[in-house]
Amino acid sequence: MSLAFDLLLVPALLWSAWRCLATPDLTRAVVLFIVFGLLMALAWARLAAPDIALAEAAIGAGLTGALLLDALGALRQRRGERQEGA
Amino acid sequence: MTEAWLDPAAWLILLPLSWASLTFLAGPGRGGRLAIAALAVQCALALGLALEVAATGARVHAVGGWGAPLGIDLLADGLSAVMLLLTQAVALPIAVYAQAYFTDAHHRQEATWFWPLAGFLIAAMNALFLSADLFNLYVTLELLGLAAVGLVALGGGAAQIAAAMRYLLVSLVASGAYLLGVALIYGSYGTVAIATLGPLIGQGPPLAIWLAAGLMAAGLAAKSALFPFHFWLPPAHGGAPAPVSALLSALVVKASFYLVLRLWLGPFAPLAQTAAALAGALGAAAILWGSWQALRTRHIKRLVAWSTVAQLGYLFLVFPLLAADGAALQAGVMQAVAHGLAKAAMFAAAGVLMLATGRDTLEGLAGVAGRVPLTLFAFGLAGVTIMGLPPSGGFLAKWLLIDAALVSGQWGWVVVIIAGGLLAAGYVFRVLRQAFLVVPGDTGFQPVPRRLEWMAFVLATASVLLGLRGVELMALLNGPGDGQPIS
Amino acid sequence: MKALVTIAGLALAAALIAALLQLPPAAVQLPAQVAANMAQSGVEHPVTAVLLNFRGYDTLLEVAVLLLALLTLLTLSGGAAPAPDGGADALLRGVARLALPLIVLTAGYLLWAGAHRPGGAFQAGAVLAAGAVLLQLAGLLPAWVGPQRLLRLGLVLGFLVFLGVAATLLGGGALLRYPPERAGGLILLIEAGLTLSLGLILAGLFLFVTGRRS
Amino acid sequence: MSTGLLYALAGVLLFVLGAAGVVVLAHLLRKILAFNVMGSGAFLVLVGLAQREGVVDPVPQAMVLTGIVVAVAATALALGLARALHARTGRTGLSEGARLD
Repeated sequence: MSLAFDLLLVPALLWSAWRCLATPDLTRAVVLFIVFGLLMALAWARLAAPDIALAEAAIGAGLTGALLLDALGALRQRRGERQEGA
Repeated sequence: MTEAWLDPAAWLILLPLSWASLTFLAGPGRGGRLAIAALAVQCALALGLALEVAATGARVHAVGGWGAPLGIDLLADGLSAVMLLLTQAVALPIAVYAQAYFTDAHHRQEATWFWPLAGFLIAAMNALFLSADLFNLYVTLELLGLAAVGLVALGGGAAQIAAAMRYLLVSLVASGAYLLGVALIYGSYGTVAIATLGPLIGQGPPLAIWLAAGLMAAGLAAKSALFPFHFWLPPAHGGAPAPVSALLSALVVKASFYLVLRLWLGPFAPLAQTAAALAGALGAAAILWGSWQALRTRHIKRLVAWSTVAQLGYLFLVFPLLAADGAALQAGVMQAVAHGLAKAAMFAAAGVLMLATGRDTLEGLAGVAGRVPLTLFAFGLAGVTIMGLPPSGGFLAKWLLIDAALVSGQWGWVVVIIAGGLLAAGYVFRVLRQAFLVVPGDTGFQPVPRRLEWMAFVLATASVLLGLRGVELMALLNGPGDGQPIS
Repeated sequence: MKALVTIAGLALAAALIAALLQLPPAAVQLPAQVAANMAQSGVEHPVTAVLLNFRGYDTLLEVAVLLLALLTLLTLSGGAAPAPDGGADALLRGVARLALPLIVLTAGYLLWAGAHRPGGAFQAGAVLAAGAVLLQLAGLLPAWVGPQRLLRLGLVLGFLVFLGVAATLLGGGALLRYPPERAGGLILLIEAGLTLSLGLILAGLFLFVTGRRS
Repeated sequence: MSTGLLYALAGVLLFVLGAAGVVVLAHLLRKILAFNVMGSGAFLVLVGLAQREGVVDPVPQAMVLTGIVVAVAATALALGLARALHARTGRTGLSEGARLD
């Protein structure tokens, strides 16, 4: 049973990572990255590492995901709408 | 043996961490005086540690009292003591320089968080030189890398941000490779303590260890800007504010070289011979390519930065010579120290020249010698070390390298070393010749704080005088009694 | 270039997989050593014992890494601060007011739980950070207008407490060498400081990325 | 094959994929994503390989916790730099600036 779960999770991890890097759409890439982070949290649970699973979900997927989504918005803005730097 | 609470090794880590956070607390642009005072204490601590190591040999500080492999050990031996001395000896004059530099109106806005960033940078290097645990070394590498990137970005211009970004990406991939190596080592042996690993690897390493060594060496070489991984260095070191360039070029790239050397001589010694020729060949390529680029560039600081690429090449020439002759280690360490002092002096001088002329190109230097003669003298003295002329520390280093190459019959390296010295003479004289041009009329040079000139001069003088006191420094590498340099 | 990277990557992956499949068992068994020393560590959860006692020095440097990232972000935003969002929605404000006690309670629980089971300062700090971000978005956090002295103190307090404990224990023979009978209390003290500071730093990483909401 | 070893092998593939991504991809945001995939791969190797005999090892687990925090710090810094670069030049990649001198 648990082996079957692993044999589903590992391909899902690899697939989400691959799609995250290969997809032409940036928004999709970031969403896939968050999915990847959540799958990683599951992998940590399977490796009997609940501390890492918690941290991965909160920091890896959560905080990093929020940072990425926010950056995505900023990088989409046209130059000039923001102040010019020195 | 001193009391534990006076252990200089522990304080060399605690002190910079403390002043880094206190200068942050003090606010943007503040805390320079605290940093300088603390660095003066650190100089004394490093000297004290070196004297202790010279007298009683390597010493271990078991953090947490557990001892390796459960806990993390700090190890202070001759090699760490020399690197710690170099770090504090460069950092103190550069801090004095930085305080004057960032008070100047042109650079005040760059000063914001210079002091806490510099504090973490120095703490990271001290921690790195003392750590005897591969994973702890990973954390110090990340601390060092992020501090260096932050300092490069300090200027805030587009070119500096781009250089910082490129530097960060290289640094992160390099630490990633290092970390995978650590993971393979932990998986293979169940420990990351260097002292415990040595004998285990000696019993015939599995394939995973070969891969780990390769990944770690490649990552560290990229962080040391070894050819062909040097591409990030000239924009990063050439574009940062002058005191930052000095710290990065003189010290930061040496930290990862130190770690290669430490691993090469220590746990990975059984594997080392296979890659020695490759390391030497890349070092030779770096010497020739870096010098050539320094001869071509139009910008003063780019020239000094390309010179760093070339001079780092000499460090990697050590590896093919190590097996044949123990003096190669001394040559490498002497080169690291001499280049550290001289390069800090050169960047300090370049900063003065740019302040005085208001330009960053070589053409702009015409006639500047009459206005900042002390700085030109300092640049020339540092150049003596870079070229490897007697009696400088650079001469001693290159002489020892040539000697080691001759003893082992490896003639090819001798040609490269001499060619590198001639090319170095070429780019140093490019700067001096331009500066001594006689220019009629008002050139509109800006006045420069005297303290900046003096610090460049102090560092340059130290790099030359080092040649006279080199024997003591090298004796430290051999330890008190035994001839075994590492632990 | 792409083809070269692909070939090199495949070769590296193949070599690594071959290496992993033929690896003999490890010579050193740290789990046994961790278990043998748990009684002296001051906590009951092995991961917390490694993180704050056996390898507490790593954690000390790791907090410095976080501070450093924040410092550089502050440099990039030119010391200028994110301006508070003037027209925060009343609903958001209400939700934030209601959620705040819950968030603090959760963080406190995670902090306390870390001694016995999964949890601890980093997870608690992440929860606090989420709370701080929420408050900022609701316009309830005037202190974020700039990294003023008090805020800076909050950011470094956890690190300074950690450093202070490390230095004080130097008198006992080594950095961070906790006397077993006081280890539990000292670790809780460090974790409490870290929870506060990590919450602020993690929130800062989010809010200070080049002038959010400007 | 044990659970640990299975995830370690997955970690190897993620690491190589991520490392190649950082080198090949042009957009800075993608490079940052790839760096995170690479880091996750190294973490999986660290814990998975250490636990390949089925014994839970808290030491690499604590190391990975440290590593995750370092990774998020690096990610925040990289995103800050990417945004600053974009705000100043409008660029989202480094390639246009690849000139060395």
